[in-house]
Amino acid sequence: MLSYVLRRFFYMIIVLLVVSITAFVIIQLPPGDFLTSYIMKLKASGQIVDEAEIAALRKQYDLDLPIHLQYCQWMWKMLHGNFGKSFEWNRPVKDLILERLPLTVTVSLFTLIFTYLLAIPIGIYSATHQYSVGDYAFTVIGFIGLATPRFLLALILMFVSYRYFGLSIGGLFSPQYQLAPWSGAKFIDLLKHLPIPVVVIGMAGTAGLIRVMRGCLLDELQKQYVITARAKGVSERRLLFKYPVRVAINPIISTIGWTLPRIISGQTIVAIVLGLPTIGPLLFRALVNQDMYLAGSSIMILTFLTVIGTFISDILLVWLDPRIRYEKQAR
Amino acid sequence: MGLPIKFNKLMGLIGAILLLGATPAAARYNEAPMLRTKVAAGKLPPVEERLPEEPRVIEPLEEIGRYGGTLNTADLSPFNAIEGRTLRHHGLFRYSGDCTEIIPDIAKDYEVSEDKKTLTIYLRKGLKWSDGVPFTVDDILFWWEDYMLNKELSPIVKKFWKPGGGLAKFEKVDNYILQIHFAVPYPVVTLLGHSWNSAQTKLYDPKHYLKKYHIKYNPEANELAKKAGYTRWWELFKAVRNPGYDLWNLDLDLPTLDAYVIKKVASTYQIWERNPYFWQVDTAGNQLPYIDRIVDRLYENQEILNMKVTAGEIDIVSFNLLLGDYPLFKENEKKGNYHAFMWKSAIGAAVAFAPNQNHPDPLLRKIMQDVRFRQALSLAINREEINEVVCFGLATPRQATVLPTCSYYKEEWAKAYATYDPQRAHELLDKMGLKWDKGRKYRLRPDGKPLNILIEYYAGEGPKTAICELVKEYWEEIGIKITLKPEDRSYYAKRKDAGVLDIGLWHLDCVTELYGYGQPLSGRLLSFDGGWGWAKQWELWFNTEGKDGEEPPEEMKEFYKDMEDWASARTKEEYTRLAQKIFDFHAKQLIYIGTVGMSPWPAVVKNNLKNVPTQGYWSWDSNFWIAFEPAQFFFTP
Amino acid sequence: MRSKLKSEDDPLLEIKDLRTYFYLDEGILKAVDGVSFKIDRGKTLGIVGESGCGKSVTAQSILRIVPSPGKTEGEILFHQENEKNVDLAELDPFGKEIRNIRGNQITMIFQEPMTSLSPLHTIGNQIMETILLHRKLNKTEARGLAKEMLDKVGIPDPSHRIDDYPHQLSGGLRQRAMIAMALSCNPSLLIADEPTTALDVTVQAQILELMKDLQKEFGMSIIYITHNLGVIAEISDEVAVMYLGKVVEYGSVEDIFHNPKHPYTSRLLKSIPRVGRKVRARLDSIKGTVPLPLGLPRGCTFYPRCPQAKEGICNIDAPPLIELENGHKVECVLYR
Amino acid sequence: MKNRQDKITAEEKFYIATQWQLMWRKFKKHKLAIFGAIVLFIFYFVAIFCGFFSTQDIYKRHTKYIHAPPQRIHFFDEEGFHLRPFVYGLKRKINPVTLRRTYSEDRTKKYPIYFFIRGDKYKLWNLFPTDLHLLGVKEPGTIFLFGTDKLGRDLFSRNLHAARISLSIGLVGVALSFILGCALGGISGYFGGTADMVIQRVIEFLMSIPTIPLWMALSAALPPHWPPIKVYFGITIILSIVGWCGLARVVRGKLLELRQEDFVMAAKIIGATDGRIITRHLLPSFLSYLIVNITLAIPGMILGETSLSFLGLGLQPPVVSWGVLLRDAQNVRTVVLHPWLLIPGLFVIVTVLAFNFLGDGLRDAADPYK
Repeated sequence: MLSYVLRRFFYMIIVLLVVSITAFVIIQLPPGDFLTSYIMKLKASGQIVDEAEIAALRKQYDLDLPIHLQYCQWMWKMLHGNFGKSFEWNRPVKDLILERLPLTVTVSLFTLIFTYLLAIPIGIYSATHQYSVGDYAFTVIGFIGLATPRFLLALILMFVSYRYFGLSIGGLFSPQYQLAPWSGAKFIDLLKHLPIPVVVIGMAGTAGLIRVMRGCLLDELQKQYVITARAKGVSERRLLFKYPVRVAINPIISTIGWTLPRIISGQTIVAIVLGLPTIGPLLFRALVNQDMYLAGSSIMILTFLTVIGTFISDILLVWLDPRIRYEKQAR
Repeated sequence: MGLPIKFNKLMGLIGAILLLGATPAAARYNEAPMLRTKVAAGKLPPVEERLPEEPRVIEPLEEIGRYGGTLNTADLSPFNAIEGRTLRHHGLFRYSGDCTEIIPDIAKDYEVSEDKKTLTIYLRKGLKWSDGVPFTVDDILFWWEDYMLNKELSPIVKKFWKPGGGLAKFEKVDNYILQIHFAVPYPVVTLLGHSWNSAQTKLYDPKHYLKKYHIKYNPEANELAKKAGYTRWWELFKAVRNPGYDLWNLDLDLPTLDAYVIKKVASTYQIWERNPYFWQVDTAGNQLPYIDRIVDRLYENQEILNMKVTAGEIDIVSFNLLLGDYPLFKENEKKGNYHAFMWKSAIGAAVAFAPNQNHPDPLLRKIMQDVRFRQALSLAINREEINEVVCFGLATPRQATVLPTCSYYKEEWAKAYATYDPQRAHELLDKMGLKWDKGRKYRLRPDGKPLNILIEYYAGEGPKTAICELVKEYWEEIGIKITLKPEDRSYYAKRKDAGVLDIGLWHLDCVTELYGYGQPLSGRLLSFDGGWGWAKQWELWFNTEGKDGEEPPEEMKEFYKDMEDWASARTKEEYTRLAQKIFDFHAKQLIYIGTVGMSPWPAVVKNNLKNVPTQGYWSWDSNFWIAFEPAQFFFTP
Repeated sequence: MRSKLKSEDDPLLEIKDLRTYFYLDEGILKAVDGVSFKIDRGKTLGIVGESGCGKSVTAQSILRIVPSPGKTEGEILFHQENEKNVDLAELDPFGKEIRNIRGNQITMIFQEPMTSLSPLHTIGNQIMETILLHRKLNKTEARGLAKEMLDKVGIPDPSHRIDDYPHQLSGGLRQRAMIAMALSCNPSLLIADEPTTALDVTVQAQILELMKDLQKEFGMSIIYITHNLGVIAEISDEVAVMYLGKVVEYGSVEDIFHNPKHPYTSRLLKSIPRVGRKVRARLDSIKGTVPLPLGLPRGCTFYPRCPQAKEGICNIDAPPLIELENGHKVECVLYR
Repeated sequence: MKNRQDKITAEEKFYIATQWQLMWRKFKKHKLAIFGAIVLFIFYFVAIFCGFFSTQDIYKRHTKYIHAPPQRIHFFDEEGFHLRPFVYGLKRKINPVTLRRTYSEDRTKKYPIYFFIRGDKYKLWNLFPTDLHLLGVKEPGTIFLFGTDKLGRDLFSRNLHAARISLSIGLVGVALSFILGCALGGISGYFGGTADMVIQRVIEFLMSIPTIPLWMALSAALPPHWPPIKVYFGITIILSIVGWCGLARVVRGKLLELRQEDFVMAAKIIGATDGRIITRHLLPSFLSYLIVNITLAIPGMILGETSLSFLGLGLQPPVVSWGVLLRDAQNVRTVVLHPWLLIPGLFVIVTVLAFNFLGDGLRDAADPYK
């Protein structure tokens, strides 16, 4: 087990490394760096920028190094908690991200919990009541959730909630709480604002997960060991939860690995529509503006979150499924 | 919260009476309750000591207000937080709403010498920074000598301060009188109304606060910078000093002369609180501002902002609204408990196009430099339709030029090539030899490639997208393939500065008499950039006196000379003659291609917010909210 | 043990006109259609037939674990020891009563030992579950019993193996564990549904031996379901030959093997590969495959494949059940 | 005797159904799947002949009718029933206070609807110039079945043309993903070892990156000067970059399962080449699974295109896709004042639903053990 965890951890590091390279390439991709345009601007306003000055500026932003060393420099600084400075905000990237990280994690976690809390029971119901009215209803609702573009759903739900429930639209707080320090009331206010983003972000994931759960469970229900258990005289309910649900939940847990990127990716769009103070919109803006350090760090942080999530789900899976546990041990 | 209104009024009355007597007395001025408690606690000196000897007296628009409340406003970009900025900022001078007058604000008065070579600025005695330190000519000299003339902090002194080739001289007469001398007659004061706009024209900095970051005053400034994570002293200095536009990133301790002081900066909002040393009072002697606090929220996008507006969560907003959304605001007026209305906007063109005369691609440059091409583009635009579709028919279809309110205005400028005539446009392009492709869909460049033009633009401030989409259709009808690419403001600025746009696109403001004149060689119409970046190489050539960039054709050199001369014009006749020569050239050359101008601009103000006018000019030229004296806005309970 | 006390003609289970139909949208699938037979205590009944003939459904019907949308009708009389007889067909398939019988008095083992055990639970856990369900023992005692059972079925080192997961055991051992589980509550009837089919031949023989030994020891009756006639010959006392949901021939193992009456049985017997026969001669002496018992034509179900079919008779009326000597029964017009 | 022989074979045919026949039978049972298939058939049919079905040119601006609501088709007027349906003229009013344009039916003007009418010119499949439209009204009447957009263009026609792009982008994208997924999943599953290791890591890596930034970065790399057709393929490729991963995993999993089976072993022993084993033996045995997965991957592509357009990174006008149309509709003003701009959203939802239903039906049908 330990060796497996270590190995998995090693993979995680590799994935993170590749991500960091990708992030670096992504932010380098659009032509020109900000310094070039800065110098252009200086020159245009009548300044004869001498070469020493340019060199100093280049050095200051590590732009004088060859590209691979720039990357190393970036990584090295990041490992030391220095994420650079955002050009647009003129603030340290770390501050900007830290300010939004807690809510990002909160929204993602709530979405994840919502997704699983809803999907697993419905999946079980649908599988055990295959082709019943309820199964069809959930299927159709789930499919509609899967089929609706998230931004559309967000917009409509936001409007509906505003018009019919009087909730302050957009954002995660009512105006009177936005500026207030944390308190019980503020937390409750946050909880009131969470449902719409959580539903919108989680809708597609939930619908997908219901299908997976239903499918897996249907498969498992056909399996011989279920009949064995039934032939042993185990009651239906106990049988359901002890065997097929247990087995069917395994792939579900391993899907955290792809549910999480979905959530975080979906969060970007939804957060822009709903005006959530999360990392998503920050990243979007940064990418549009080529605010390279902010963009790169945001991608890194978001991917880091997903990779960590995947790592945890992998460990969980091994812990839950003896077959994999032994297989991994044997290897 | 505040005092009962009656008491307030009474105090105002007393103040007014005492003001007549003009003798400093204990009860001359009234102050906000939140400050009074501080005074009582000994944390602040009394209001009389905080105010200058002669505070600026503001006559409230409707009535004497009452203290208290939080003003919620909204912005969309940290780079461009204009709504919040113009609600609290003050400069030495400002313009009247219609930009015909210069009004001293922080400064008490000014005087231009007979020969127009000397400007004298009088400051208010006893006016203090927000930390209580007096504001004197030294602060201006600090800005000039230690910031503007410091090679590291500002590597360049714009030609702006070098009219006729000689550097301006700043002379301290006494602590409150400053004289600026120029080599040639120079109307510099006409541009000081916009002092907040740029680092070049800010004119003052808090010397007592900033000097510890300056190597001249603190030999250890470099060490200080290193401690703060910078490598050199000037980096830290620049970061601490309010750079003028980047108000989202403020040193919380930086003293200011504005109505409000920054209290908190987050990535989604800023909180500002009243400046206890603010130097304005109302006619009743109440120290302004009335409102305690400004909260400027940063919303992720236009739609969220619109919803917040209709939900009545924003007290005041205008800059960030779009004309097309006006029906939405109007229909939700009751529910949101606000009123929506329209300003007159002093805009020459809601969207103006400037084909890049220095395009990096030589083939495209040749096409763009052909005046027939620009004429064809202009003739192909159906301005009536744009007006109808985008502006509810409320704007004026016109060419991109100055407003009719200018004394030198000629109607023909607005009419030049501004009528919809696609047939003539076709003929002009045919004459240029731009052939059609096989399917007669698009025209081809001389090298046989399709004539593709990318229009990059910033989508904010006005209905740019809607107009662009229509113009795209018009231009494709005459066979020019157009790709639209909306960009963020700062990114657009980068592209523009690099001089790589095919066709620059901006709204045409700065076309009022005073402001239009106030920006010689750097403003909208009177520069080789102006937001369009239409001739960056020529601009470079002029700015470096021929050392860099490309040499412009003779007519451009003459144009440049005219602009320089206009700036130094001494007589009214000379002023008018040169202005007309310049804009005749504009109209003939079609450097800028206009669409519709003088379009209305929507605003939304909560019903309980008083003293906010519902008509007037809304424009960059008159500093948006600044022209309406936001310090005298107040909330009724 | 108890079987030895019983007389020869002492039925444990009597099945009369058992019908298990699946009500599908395409029609009624008659998986078991009017099957009758009985099992005596301590005896072994072999049920033989091609796949899809309804053998397994018959077994499932007895335990009432037919998957939906199957419905069971008819009579399944179970003669409980010292208690009154119960008709299993009338019980609620999810009820307590039938659950008390399952795994306790009637148990079942299956073809695929890999899939018939839950991969996520140790075999000990699964055996103990049965014990704890049906016997009043605490966990420690149940674990002791489970170990004992594992030992009895010949699993080496049971005190370690008990904590193994199924995938850690070989196929043979897994099937032994299944048997241990099935016998842990000392059942009176063990239904073995093709228990050796998935195992290789040597293991197959060991398991068969084991079952025979355990039958001697525990004295339970066995219903042994298989398509393998060789195994049937080895283990059964009586044999039922099934075809398309019907028992076409029933008799003692000697009668069936030496004196087959039904054309299907004869064909089936001929299809057993024997030494000396040409390899290329496929086991296709019965042409075609078993059709789905869905919307069957009138008459004998074997008619389309029967070499002795008589047109006008076989395809018109259902063949009668004809009783020959020694309880040997056959469903065919040939013996009318 | 011969007669009897024939009869047997006929009966045998009935009983001994092939796997495909069994699937078809199961599929027919799935009502939603049938519904989905019918809907998709109609959509694709209309999309293929969108020029014919639309009522007018999609770029024609009616500036007098900006944001006009859908016009209703009438059969009754004050005189009673008419066999030929008609629409009333539109009367525009601008509210002087709110500046909102409102439209009402002008009962004095009646425009009968004609079928197979000659109208705006278009080229069928970009090849055959014609001007035949399924229905329309005669000048100066207008018919806006789905209303008009901000430039007064007919949304009904625009939606139909958008369908062509949106529906095809899914197919093209899936074709790409299919090729990639099968090739890489096949290699991964069949050969195992290092190849499997590498491919699995790549998949893991691609799946661990949140897609939006990836798409954004990649589409930022698309040169803005590209002609629409190139952008179209660029977007498809971007969508497939993530799309193939899922398919590759399915292929790999299935292959791993099948690799163990006897017939593969047998083929190997006979000495069949790897390629032959994969294409002749393995692929056919899970073709049904692939079809199901492809069906379920298409809607993802359609939604992807919509999302990219929402971010302004997808297709650009003048190309019309549902995503492009929705970009005009993604604001509060629309939800409140011009809800008909959301119709493309409805099309997206229905299409994706139909694909999902179809895929679900196919999945159920493909699994012979259920």
